[in-house]
Amino acid sequence: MVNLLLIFFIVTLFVCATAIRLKTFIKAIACQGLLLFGIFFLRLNEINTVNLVLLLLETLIFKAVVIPYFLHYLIKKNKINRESDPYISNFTSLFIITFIVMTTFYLANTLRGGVFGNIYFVVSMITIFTGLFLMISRKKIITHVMSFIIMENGVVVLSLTVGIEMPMLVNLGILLDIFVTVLVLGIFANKIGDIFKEAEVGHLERLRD
Amino acid sequence: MKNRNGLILIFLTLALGAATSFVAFNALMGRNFEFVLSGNTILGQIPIRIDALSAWMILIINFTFTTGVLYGTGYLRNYNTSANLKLHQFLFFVLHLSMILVCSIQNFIAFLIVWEIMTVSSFLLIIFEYWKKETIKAGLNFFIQSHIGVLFIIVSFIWVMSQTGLADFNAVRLFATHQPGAVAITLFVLLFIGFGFKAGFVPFHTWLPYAHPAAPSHISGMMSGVIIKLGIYGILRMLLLINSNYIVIGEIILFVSVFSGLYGVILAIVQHNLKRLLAYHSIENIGIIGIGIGIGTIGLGLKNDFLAVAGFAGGLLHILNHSLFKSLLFYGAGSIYQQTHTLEIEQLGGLIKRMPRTAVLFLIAAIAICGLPPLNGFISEYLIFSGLYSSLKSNSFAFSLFMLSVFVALAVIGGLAMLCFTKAFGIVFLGTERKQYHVEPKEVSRMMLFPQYMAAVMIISIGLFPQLFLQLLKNPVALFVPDILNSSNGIFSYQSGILTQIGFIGIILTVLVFVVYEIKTLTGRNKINSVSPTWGCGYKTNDPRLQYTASSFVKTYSNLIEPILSMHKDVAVVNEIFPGNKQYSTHYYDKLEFYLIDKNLKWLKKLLLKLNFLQNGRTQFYILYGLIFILLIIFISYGEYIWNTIKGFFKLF
Amino acid sequence: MIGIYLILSLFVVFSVFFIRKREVIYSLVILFTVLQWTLTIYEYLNLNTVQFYYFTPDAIGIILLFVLSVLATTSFLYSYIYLGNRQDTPIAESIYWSALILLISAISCAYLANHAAITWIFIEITTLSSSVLIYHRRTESSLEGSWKYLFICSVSVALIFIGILFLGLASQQAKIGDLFYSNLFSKARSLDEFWLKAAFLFIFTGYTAKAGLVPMYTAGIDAKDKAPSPAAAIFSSALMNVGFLGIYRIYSIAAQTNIHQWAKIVLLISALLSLLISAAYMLRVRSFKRMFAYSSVEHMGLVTIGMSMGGAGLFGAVLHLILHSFTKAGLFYQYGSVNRVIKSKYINDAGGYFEKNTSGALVLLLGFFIITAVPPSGMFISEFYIFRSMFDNGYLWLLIVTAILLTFIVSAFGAIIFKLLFHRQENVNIYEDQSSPISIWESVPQFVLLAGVVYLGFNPPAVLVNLINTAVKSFG
Amino acid sequence: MSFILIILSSLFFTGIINRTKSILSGRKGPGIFQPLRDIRRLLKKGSVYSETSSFIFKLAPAVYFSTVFAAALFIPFGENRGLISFQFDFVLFAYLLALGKFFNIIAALDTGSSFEGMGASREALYSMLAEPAFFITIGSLGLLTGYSSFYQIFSSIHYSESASPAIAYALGLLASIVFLFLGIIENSRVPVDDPKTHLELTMVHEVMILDNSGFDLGVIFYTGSLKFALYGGLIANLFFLSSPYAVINILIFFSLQVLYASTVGIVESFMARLRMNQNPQFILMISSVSLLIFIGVMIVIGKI
Repeated sequence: MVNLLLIFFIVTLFVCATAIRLKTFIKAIACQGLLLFGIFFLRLNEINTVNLVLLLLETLIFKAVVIPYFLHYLIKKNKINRESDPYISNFTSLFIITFIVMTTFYLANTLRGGVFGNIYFVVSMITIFTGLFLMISRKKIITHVMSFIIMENGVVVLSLTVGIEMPMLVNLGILLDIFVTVLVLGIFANKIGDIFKEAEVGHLERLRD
Repeated sequence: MKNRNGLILIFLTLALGAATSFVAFNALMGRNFEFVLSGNTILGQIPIRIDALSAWMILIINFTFTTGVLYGTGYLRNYNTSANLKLHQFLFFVLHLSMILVCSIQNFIAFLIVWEIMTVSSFLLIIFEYWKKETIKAGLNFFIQSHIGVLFIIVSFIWVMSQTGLADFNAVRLFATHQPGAVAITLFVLLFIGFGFKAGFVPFHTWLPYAHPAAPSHISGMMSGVIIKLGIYGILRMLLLINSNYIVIGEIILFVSVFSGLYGVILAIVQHNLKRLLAYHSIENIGIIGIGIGIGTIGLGLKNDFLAVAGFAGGLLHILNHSLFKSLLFYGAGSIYQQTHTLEIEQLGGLIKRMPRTAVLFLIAAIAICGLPPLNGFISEYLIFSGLYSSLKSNSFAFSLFMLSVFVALAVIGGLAMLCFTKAFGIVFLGTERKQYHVEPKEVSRMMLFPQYMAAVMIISIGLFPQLFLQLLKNPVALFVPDILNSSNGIFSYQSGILTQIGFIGIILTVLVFVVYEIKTLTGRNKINSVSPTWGCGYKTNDPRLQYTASSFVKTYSNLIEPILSMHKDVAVVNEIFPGNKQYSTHYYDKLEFYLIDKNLKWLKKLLLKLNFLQNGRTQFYILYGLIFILLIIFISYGEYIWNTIKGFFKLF
Repeated sequence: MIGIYLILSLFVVFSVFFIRKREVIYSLVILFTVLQWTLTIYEYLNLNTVQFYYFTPDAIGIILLFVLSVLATTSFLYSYIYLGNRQDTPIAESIYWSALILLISAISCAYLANHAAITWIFIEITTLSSSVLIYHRRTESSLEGSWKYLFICSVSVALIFIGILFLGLASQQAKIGDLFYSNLFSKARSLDEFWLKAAFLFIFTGYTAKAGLVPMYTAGIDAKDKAPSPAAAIFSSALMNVGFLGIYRIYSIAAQTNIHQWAKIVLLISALLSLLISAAYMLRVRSFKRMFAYSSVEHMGLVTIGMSMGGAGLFGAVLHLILHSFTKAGLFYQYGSVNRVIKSKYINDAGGYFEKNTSGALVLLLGFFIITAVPPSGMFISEFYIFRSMFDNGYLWLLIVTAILLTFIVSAFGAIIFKLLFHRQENVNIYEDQSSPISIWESVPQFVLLAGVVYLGFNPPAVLVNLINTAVKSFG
Repeated sequence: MSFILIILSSLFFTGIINRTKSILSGRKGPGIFQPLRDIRRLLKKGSVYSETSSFIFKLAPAVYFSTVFAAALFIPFGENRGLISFQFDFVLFAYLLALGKFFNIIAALDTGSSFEGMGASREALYSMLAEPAFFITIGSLGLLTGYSSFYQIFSSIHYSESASPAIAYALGLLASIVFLFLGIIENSRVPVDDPKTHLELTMVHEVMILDNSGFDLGVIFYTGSLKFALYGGLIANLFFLSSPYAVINILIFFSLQVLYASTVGIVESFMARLRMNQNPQFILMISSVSLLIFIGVMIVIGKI
């Protein structure tokens, strides 16, 4: 069951890679949030209330609802055109992501077992690298934010492999991280949207040597 | 206001000079001065030792600074930028202090510190006329090059420290004795390069010709007079400490010095700027000093005391002499600059009638620097010659040949120097004026003349009574050749006997000249002496432009040495029937500088500027760098492993 | 004490943010300064005592905290001057102040934290507050700068978090079960090498963003360029020290295990690249603040080399860190007044500062010599130590390369500084009309900082030496 | 002793040269003492000074004369030393002559004429080029004898007793040739320079003294011949026999001086002046000859 969810999770990554319209991107992110919730729910063998609350906050509220909505609002407000025009064509990026997935799985299998065998770990790695890759390959600021969120999701999954026995602190950290980064990133993206009309990174290349 | 500062500075300099000179003189008489500052954890103990060598240097420094401060106060009268002037005077004092400390401190780190303070202060003194672009450029050039030199020194000191764990200079001796010869030589070469940058040995000389013209004249005098000598001091000090493999080391020194001497004078002759010319002459004289030290060292190696004494005595004496006449020459150049606002030899002329005293002083210095009797330059060169000559009697042909070539080289240097200074003095001071001045040049103030007289008196007295000064050199030389102190060893008295005769001849010569001149005037009184224009070989209207110019004076010569120096000619070809105004200009560029520095610098810069794609303002790239770094490290650490797995991957099919 | 400090500083931050009366703000700032100093002294007095469960002030933490407190005080002073010379809205001012105070308190806590995750949280906070500071001017370019800084730092913070997770993994397998530096340090040998490597790699890469090393140094440059000079001073000193501290902690753990050599190589690669890049950009940089920023990169590179060498090198590195913080801060403060004399921030237009403001020019002159480690600069000593450690460890080639690069940097730096000071500028309209002429007193604190550098370099008080030595010893 | 002889011989040296030339060119030339008369007349005359020139110009001839005069004190006479003699005195000898030249040159520049500058530059360059030859020769002679002052060197040259007499004599001959040409160069005679030319552009020494007149000119003329005698003396010293009777040596001395002078005369009447740009090669050639001497000495004292 969990594995199924994880597979779905990876599928969402493919969706992000190929997403032409930002809406799809956002949808994929929201759906990732949902998947994360599910994964958490199934993974956690013992649930104490605090942990549950934290989980709900993290995954359902923030990742599945608030952030997607906020992004959506941003797009609407700044009239960002709907294409996520990448540097690298969607086909290529899809290919690259597939490559990432494959190699990670392969290395995970060939490298020593233990955690590498652990599918969570593999998925998280895939997600993180995909997030980084999307960041590098996309033009728009908003897409940067989105790919950052994807990367964060990867981190969350990773923390699943590690963080279960760890104290609350790690979760707290994740929460703070998401909250802070997303909020502030969003606000700044908004500002940028106000100041530079067409919110592309292309405009943000004045500071250089 | 301005004057008050000047007076304070003079007072301070004199006070410091007097105090240190007292100590130094005692040391020179053989009562060494030593006490140890209990430093701290960082520096370690700081021993302050003033032995005869330091004393000799300190006395020279004090004298030069005394003349320098007097001349400088007169020279800077016309500059009224108060803040700048105050800073200048302050730094002047700092420089004096730091130089004396350089001569006395014997702790590695502390030495480096005072050494660098000296560099910095002299650098700031050089850029006194900061509003000129080239001044700043020259200053930075000086600063950077001395920085590189210091890096060499630092490395060698670190080497010694990490081997012995001591911060005292004596650690070098310890190191040198406990290491194989090759190591000691390497260490010495490192130190030689490091100090050579300051001393201006070729090929570490390229900063001099820029820095000297840029600096105000009294500072140029200081630099050429004493600052570059501290490089020599460092080398001598290290020689004292690394007491092994003297022959090889000596040959190294000798080779470099001969090269510097010839190269310096060869390039000096073709310079058009008076101060630049003098700067190249400093290089030449450093070469001569080096020759002295080199043969001295070889003498130590050969256990040939006569050779050693002649070499070191000549070298050390030449340090003093050069500091005297070179500072005098620079002061003269400064006076010219102050009056005419140019240093281009081609534009000057006939100044002897406008500023006769300066002219005479300059002439004296010029004769001295050519090493002609009866002045001091000859004395030191004579000592070196005698050493060289006696070193000819070695028992290996190669060695004798080498020594003979050095011998000849020294002679040639003398000849070239003569060519150069006949040009410098003749064109600048003699003949008729080559251009109209806005302000009529006149003799400079007494304030500026007095120190020059001081230097001139010293020059003449060394020339006429050399034996006295040789006696002063007994203890410094004894540091290198200890057994000249015991009375049985007669080398020193022997040499001083010869010097007495030389001085005597000098006196005879002067008297003779005087007598002949008097006879002429006496007999000439009852004759008709008329004055008429110069014989132009039938060409009546004589025009200053008809005069022989500096470039034409050295034309034959520069044709001969064309291959050695790279001359840029801007020739205007006459191809019309009625040619208009034409320009023809030549300027010489230092070939070594071009090949050693400019070229390498260029490609190094190119290399570095290849990295400029990095900060391109694209956020994506910035993140990419991180990713690349991570992957790079992973690959470095697991490269082989990953490679195998990939191979395994392909084996599957 | 930490608890009180946190609460009080938060209180100050919020009240400054909401009460927008100048006098209130200033009094609160003074209060905070007192608080900061009391914290410093208190923590020094009980060294190595666990406080508030997560905080344990150790030697290096104390040293850096002291540096921070000094710089915080001066920065407040110059912020006062800086804001006094511009007409900002009260909102903007109060945001500035609160962000600055938040930054400083976050940094102090990050210094003292003994727990990987806690450090990480405070690092996160520093990112936020500094991005706010960068945006203070409200111009497009400042927005761009703060955006980039924020984004890059967030990514790198995420990387740090990944690293921390790996560390946690390792500590689980070693049955340590928590992320206290002290525990990890003591049980370092039992940690699993592979995970430790992974953790080190990610954490190091993440912290380079703060420490200003290759690979993530990029955003920091823009930040220092765009931030107001008093804030930039903090960025290029205390904030970089935070990054250094993070690296130092993880490296000190790694140094106990068999991966020491590997970690050393990683550090050396990064440091060498940093030196290379700073040298390359020094040759073509166009504005002063960016030049200062690149020189910070260079110095962090040197520090990293020293740290990786260990022993005397580490001593030199810590000393160098302190001295560099003071010097660079002084230069940035001085640049604040340069900005008031010369309109343009570009090097090509600059010149003639010596005539316009002599005392400031002297600060720059002295600062140049000190930052390039030419005596009478204390940094000469620290660099000497670092060089010597390189020599002792047999990295002669590294020493040579470093020397060459440093020479390039010195020459470039000198050319620029002397152009600013002395170059006769033809078009005089680049000069501001001196309505409020800069008084000499403004330069005095800078002189004090520089003098401090000289003093600390040549005759460091026993306290400092002992602290550094304990830090070096604890490193093992 | 030798000093007096040199003075004596200097009195008629130029005369002999001119006489030889006139004889060879079939003229009934002036008497040997004609130059002396000229000088005497000149000394009586008043002098004309250029208005551009300064006291340097007036001083120079005196210096020129006195340096050569002082240099003459160094020349030994066979077994008995010169008035002044000490170790390495030849260095001083060479530098004294250089001093004289120095003043000549600046005096020439003092007049501000283009021609004299030209001459000055040539003179300076040539004397510079000539210096190595002198030093190498003396150096190798010193090496041969193992002494280092004119007196000791010359008094201890005994070719017959040396290891290989043949080479030793050859050395003596070579040395004398070198000195001969040095003398020619120093006084700038043919082939380096032609004193009798009438085109200033081709002069070296003569053009330098264009503006000198009266007493100065006389002094300069006399110094010229004194210089010749000087070198003649040096050559003579190479060939003295160690005999109890000084008379023989005196005869040798004079005969050699005459020989020298007439050689110069012969050369002048049978050789054309070299082209200006060939002079440097010619002068350097002498240096290489002197290097031959050095090699020879090395062979004699058996180091090769």
